[in-house]
Parts: sequence; structure tokens; C-alpha cells
Amino acid sequence: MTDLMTTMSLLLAATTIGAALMAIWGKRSLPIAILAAGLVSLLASVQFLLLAAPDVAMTEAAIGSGLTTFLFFFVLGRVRGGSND
Amino acid sequence: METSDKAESGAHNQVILFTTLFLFWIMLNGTLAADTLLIGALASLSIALLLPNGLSFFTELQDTPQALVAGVRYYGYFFKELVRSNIKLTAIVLTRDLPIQPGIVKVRTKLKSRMGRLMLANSITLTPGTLTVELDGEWLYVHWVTVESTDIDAATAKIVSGFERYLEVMYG
Amino acid sequence: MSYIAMTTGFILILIGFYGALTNRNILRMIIAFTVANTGVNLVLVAVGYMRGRTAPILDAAVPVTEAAARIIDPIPQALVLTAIVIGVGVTALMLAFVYKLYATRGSLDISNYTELKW
Amino acid sequence: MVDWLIHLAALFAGVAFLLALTRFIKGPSAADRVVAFDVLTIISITGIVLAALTEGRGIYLDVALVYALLSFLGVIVVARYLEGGF
Amino acid sequence: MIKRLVVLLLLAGIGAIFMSLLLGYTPDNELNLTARYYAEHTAQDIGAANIVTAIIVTYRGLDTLGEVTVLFLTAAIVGLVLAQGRQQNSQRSQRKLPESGELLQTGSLLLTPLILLLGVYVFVNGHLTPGGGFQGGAILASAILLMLLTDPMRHFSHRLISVLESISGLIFITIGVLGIIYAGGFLDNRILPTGSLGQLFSAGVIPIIYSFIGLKVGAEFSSMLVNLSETEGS
Amino acid sequence: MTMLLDIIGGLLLVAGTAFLLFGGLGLVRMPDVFNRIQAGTKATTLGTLLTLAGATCLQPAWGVKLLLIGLFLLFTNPLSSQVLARAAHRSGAGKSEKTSIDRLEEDQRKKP
Repeated sequence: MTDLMTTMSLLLAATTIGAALMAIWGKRSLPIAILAAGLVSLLASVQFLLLAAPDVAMTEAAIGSGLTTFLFFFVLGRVRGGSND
Repeated sequence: METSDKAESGAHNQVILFTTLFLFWIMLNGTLAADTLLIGALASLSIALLLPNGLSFFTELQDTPQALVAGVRYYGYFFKELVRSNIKLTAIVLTRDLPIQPGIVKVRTKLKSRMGRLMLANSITLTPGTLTVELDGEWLYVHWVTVESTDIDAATAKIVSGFERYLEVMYG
Repeated sequence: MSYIAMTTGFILILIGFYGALTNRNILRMIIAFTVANTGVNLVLVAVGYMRGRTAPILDAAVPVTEAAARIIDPIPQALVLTAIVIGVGVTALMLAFVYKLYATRGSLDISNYTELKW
Repeated sequence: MVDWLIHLAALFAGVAFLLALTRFIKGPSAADRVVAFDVLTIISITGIVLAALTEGRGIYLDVALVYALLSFLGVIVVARYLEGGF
Repeated sequence: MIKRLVVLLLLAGIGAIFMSLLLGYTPDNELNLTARYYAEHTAQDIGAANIVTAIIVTYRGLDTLGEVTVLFLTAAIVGLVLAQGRQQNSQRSQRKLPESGELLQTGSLLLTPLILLLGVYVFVNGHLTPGGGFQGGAILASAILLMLLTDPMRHFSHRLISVLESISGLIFITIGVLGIIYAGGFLDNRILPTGSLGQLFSAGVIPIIYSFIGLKVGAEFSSMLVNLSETEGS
Repeated sequence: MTMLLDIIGGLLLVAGTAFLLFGGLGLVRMPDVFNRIQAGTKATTLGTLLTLAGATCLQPAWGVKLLLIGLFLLFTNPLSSQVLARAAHRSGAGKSEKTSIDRLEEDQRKKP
């Protein structure tokens, strides 16, 4: 059974790195970068669960992926319309 | 007269909300131990008092036996349609040249209660090829993957009336 | 599995640093910081993982008597929990300052803020 | 037998995950990416349920509830942002 | 271009350090001494099923106190920074915002109580299931966020939020001091009986402390969100 | 008996994830935002519900919590899709060329 978990972990690792590259690559628009950062947190949270840390997974999902993304979008809604990037 | 009526219905709503929240709490905890029930009652009560106009699934539900029967039959119909919609979607996706002809049509609903309208919109979203885009007064704007008819009445008969039949009895 | 998670964490830290150092937009720099933050958390949790063991919560699946032989190290988890909460606090603070900077100067480009440059 | 079925389910979920990720990377507009984000979150719920089954720990399911909440709120935040609602 | 080269060189250096860390890492097969102590003694001493919670609230309760303080300061500074801008143009221009639509309004009325109750569940059961005050507080703040999204012009009472926050903080400290008087030391959880493992009323005072931490954290995150949403769009 | 239940549970798991797979395929193949939302919502709702039902068959003790997750998803998933579809329409998301009719746009143009 552990090989199933290891495979899931590998898949998550690869996609996490891809999403992180998407988040910092400067050519995409800001909402997309923020969404990609949220996706990094989300995937890391599943990774935490597979590492047998459900407490941390829940915190990362509720705070890291949830609240942080929402705060970013709030601020982005405030500052848009000025410099386009 | 009218204000006392409103206050009464507000209190009634709060009782219903409290009951729903308490039920939700019991399901969350999965035990019937006395301490769990005590804390749950306390929490549900404070939330129900804090949000006087909160809705619950049972708010505005008619308390007639017909409503119960309609509810059961509604869920039967709903799950049948849900499975049918997924099979249809699978068929579309697996066909090579995507046989779709999307469009947004306008349909009419008779429902007045808020919960009934929400349930109607949700049901339409989950049934074959349709997605509610906007709910405005008595008009529903529905995105349809394969537009079969652009006429308002014909589209209403095809999309809405199946669910409306039951929801009208349930929520009025 | 801890190796996989640890490598991912290190790579995330590097990606985050790169983004924070090369982007000129302040919001993008903050995004890169959150990515690096996630990477650090991932490394720390991976240190506590042990193969074939389970979460440090005692219930029917893990009785008290077997606890020491069945659970993984709970201390990194407790630390990371703290780190995540502080992380969102720091992010909120940075975002509030970004809003303030934008309200006074109308720009998000770091190269327009040269007062402290020397 | 059951183990084999769980593995098959995990394989399907993994492929679905990759497909949704393709849409996340490609998807021309922000709305497309939000749909993909939503689908990815919900596939993660399936992943959590599968992990709980293989580990035999029912307590992992609490995390799945938080994920359901997260998928809902995330979509609504971005939708309101796209409308210019705050 | 020079700058990018310097950055890449720096990252290569950090990467080399990480690489050596990774190569030198050998996973343990046994718990180390501290972890073993926690694993063996938590059940009798603290009575909490979730060992992470036991560490956070009791063994390292002072850390948590500091953490809550940091969070409080953050929320206060965010409020201060954002309030300055509001005073300058005090006449609040009524921005034209699109309505959120009937569906979202009904759905928000339906789901907000449920989300609040989920938050309460998460922090009340912090010693039994994964979760606890911080996660529960974040979920409470999510419910506030849903209300804000449904009606951006909705007014939240700042005073109510700050009163809730201060009272929760005070009770947290008071319980900690009571621990010095009635039990072994500051934030000792054995003021109340530890009870039997797995019950809701067990682990002494941990559920009470975590509930107030949850309320406090929820109030802090909510005040951040409300302050941000009350600023002017530019 | 439990053997039978286990196999039913496993088959439900596979069926649920298969629907997720087709939903993902639809997400990739569909031409515009609205069709993608349709594929995403329907497939993920039924797929997750079937997966939860399968897990219930395998571990009956978890049934209540799984039911709760299912109910929560059943309400939130279509709701968020509708809000997103509305926002996408308002922000002028591109529609596929096959789109034959758009009553909502016509009506909004009529209004001042």
C-alpha cells in the first residue's frame, strides 16, 4: 500500500514544482500568479496529509491556501486599474 | 399586525435554524454523548441568535404530508437526472467532433420562495447539459450545451417543469 | 517519501527566492515569498516523517500502549503549525503596506521607490 | 481484489488530476483556471478519501470537509473579483 | 543582466547547501528522546488524543501565547495602516458595485451558519481530531468573508470584533494564571480533571483554551478582512 | 457478506473516479468557459458522491461524516459554478463560435 502513497507523493511533487514555476514566472497576469500560488499551497497541503500530518494539512488548507489567497485578491481588487502589471 | 407576524416568523425561522444546526452538529461529531450534545446546543443557539435571518434547508418547507412525498420523489428524480447528465456528458466528450451547439436561453419559473428557487437553480445546474447563469425575477437564464429550442415556453417545459412540479409542493 | 517531500521543499524555496529577487512588481515578490514559505514548511514536516508510521493522534487505530512505536515525530508538526499562522500574519502585513504604498504613490514597481536606495 | 480496485481508482483520479492541471496551465482566461482549480480541489478530496482508506484513519476526513469549504470559497472570491465586486 | 547573474550565483550557492543537507540526511527509525517522551506521557499527563495539540497548548503553551500576541499585533498594525488612509478622505464615496445576485445571497444565508458551526466543531474538538484554535478561527473568518463577498457594503461592528478579541485573550491569560495557583504552573491544563481519553470533556482545560484561541484568531483574521474591505478602491 | 460489500465499494470507487476522469477530459476538450464549467461541475459532483458512497461501503463506521461531505458538496458545488458562470458572462468571457443564441446578452443590451 505504501507504494500507492509514494506514487501519489511523486505526482504531487512534480505538479507542485510546476505550479510554483507558474506562480513566479513574470509574464502571466497577476490573478493567475496568485491562483498558481494558491495551487502550490493546496498541493503542499495534500502532501502534508500523505506525510501523516493532518493537523498541518488542515492549517495549510484553511490558512495558507484559503485566507492568503483571499487577502491577495482583496488587495488586488484595490490596486488594479493603475500600473497594469 | 404585520410587524408581529414578521417577528413571529423570525422566531420560527430561528427555531428551524437551531434545529438544523443541531442536527448538523450531531452528524459532524457522530456521537450522542451528553457533553457533545450540550456544547452543540450552546453553539447552535448562539449562532441562531447571532444570525436571525439565516436560512436552513428546512426553512420555508411546507409541513404537509404531500410535501414529504414530493421531497422523496424529488430526490429520486434528481439522482436519476444527475446520472443521466453524466452519461450524456461522457458521450459528448468521447465523441470525436464534439456534438455541441451551446447557447443561453431564457426560461420562466413560478417559484416564489427563496429556498425553492435556489434548489431549482442547483438542480438545473446538475441536470443534462444545462447551467444556470443568472436568476432575475421570474426569469432564469440557462446555458444549454445542445440548444433544442429557443422558444421560452418550450424551453421551460424541457428544462424547468420536471423539478418545478416537486419543488412547488415542497416549498410553495 | 520524506526524500521526495524534502526535495520538493528545497526546490520551492529556490524558486521562491529567484522570484523574489528578480521580479520588480511588489505583489509578485510577495507571491514568491509565500511560495518559499510553503517550501520551508514542507521541508520541516518531511524531517519528522518516518516510513510506515501514522499520524500522532491516538484513537481506535492507534492505542495508547503502542503509541511510541506507531506514530511519527509530532514536534515538527507543532512548529510548522505555528509557522503557517505567523506566515499569513506576515503576508497580511506586507499586503497592507502594498496597499498603502499604492494609495500614496500609485505604483507597484519596486524601482519607483528609491528613497532608501544608496 | 479491493486493494486492486483502490489502485485502479487512484490511477483514474491521478489521470483526471493531470487533465485538470493541463487546463490550469493552458486555460486562456482566469475563469478557465478557476474552474480547473475547483476541479483540482475536489479531486484532492477524492485523494484524501483514498489516503484515509489505505491508512485506515477516519480522522483524515475532517480535512476533506475543510477542502470542500475551500473549493467553494475560492471560486466565489475569484468570481466576485472578476465581476469587480469588491 | 549582471543582477540576474548575481542572483543565479547566489541561488546556486544556496542550492549547494541544500544539496549537502539532503545528502547528509538519514531518516530516523526510532523516535528521538523528546518525541518519545511526548508519545508515552501525553495520554496520562495531559489526556489529549491529539499529541500535536497537547504540545501546542500545554507543553509549549508559552510559544502559543507569543504566537497569538504576534497575530494580535499584526491585526492591530494592519488596522492602523489602513485606517490612516481612511481619515484623509473621510467622505466615503459610494462606489458603484455590481450586485451579488439572488443566488449568492440565498446561498450565503444558507451556508454561513453551517460554516460557523464547522469552525466551532474544529476548535472544540481540537484535542481529539486534527484541527484546533487556529484552523477553527480561520474557518470562522471564512464565514465573515462570505458575508463580505455577498454584500460588500455591509457594515461590521469593529467594536464587537475587538471586544470579542480582547475578552478571549484575557480569558486565555486568566486560565494560564489559574494554572499557577491550582496546578503545576503557568498554562498547566490539570485545573480540571483530565477525564478519559477520547471524550469531549477531557484533557483538562485544553478544549476551553483552544476555544478561546479560536475565537481570538477568528476575530483577528476577521478584523484584517473587514479593514481591507473598507478601504477605498483606487 | 462483507466481501460482497467490499467489492461493491471498490466498484463504486472506480466508477466515481472514472466520472472524474471524463470530467477532466471534458474540461480539456470543451471549447469555452461555460461548457467547461458544465463538464467540471456535473462530473465532479457525481464522481465525488460515488467515491464517498464507495468509501462508506468499505468503512461503514465513517458513513455519517462521508454523508456530510457529500451533502456539503451537493449544495456548494453547483452554487459556486453558477456564481462563476455569472461572473464570466459579466466580464465578457469569450464564447465558442458554435454558440447559437445568447438571450442574456440581448436582454442586458436592452436595459440602459
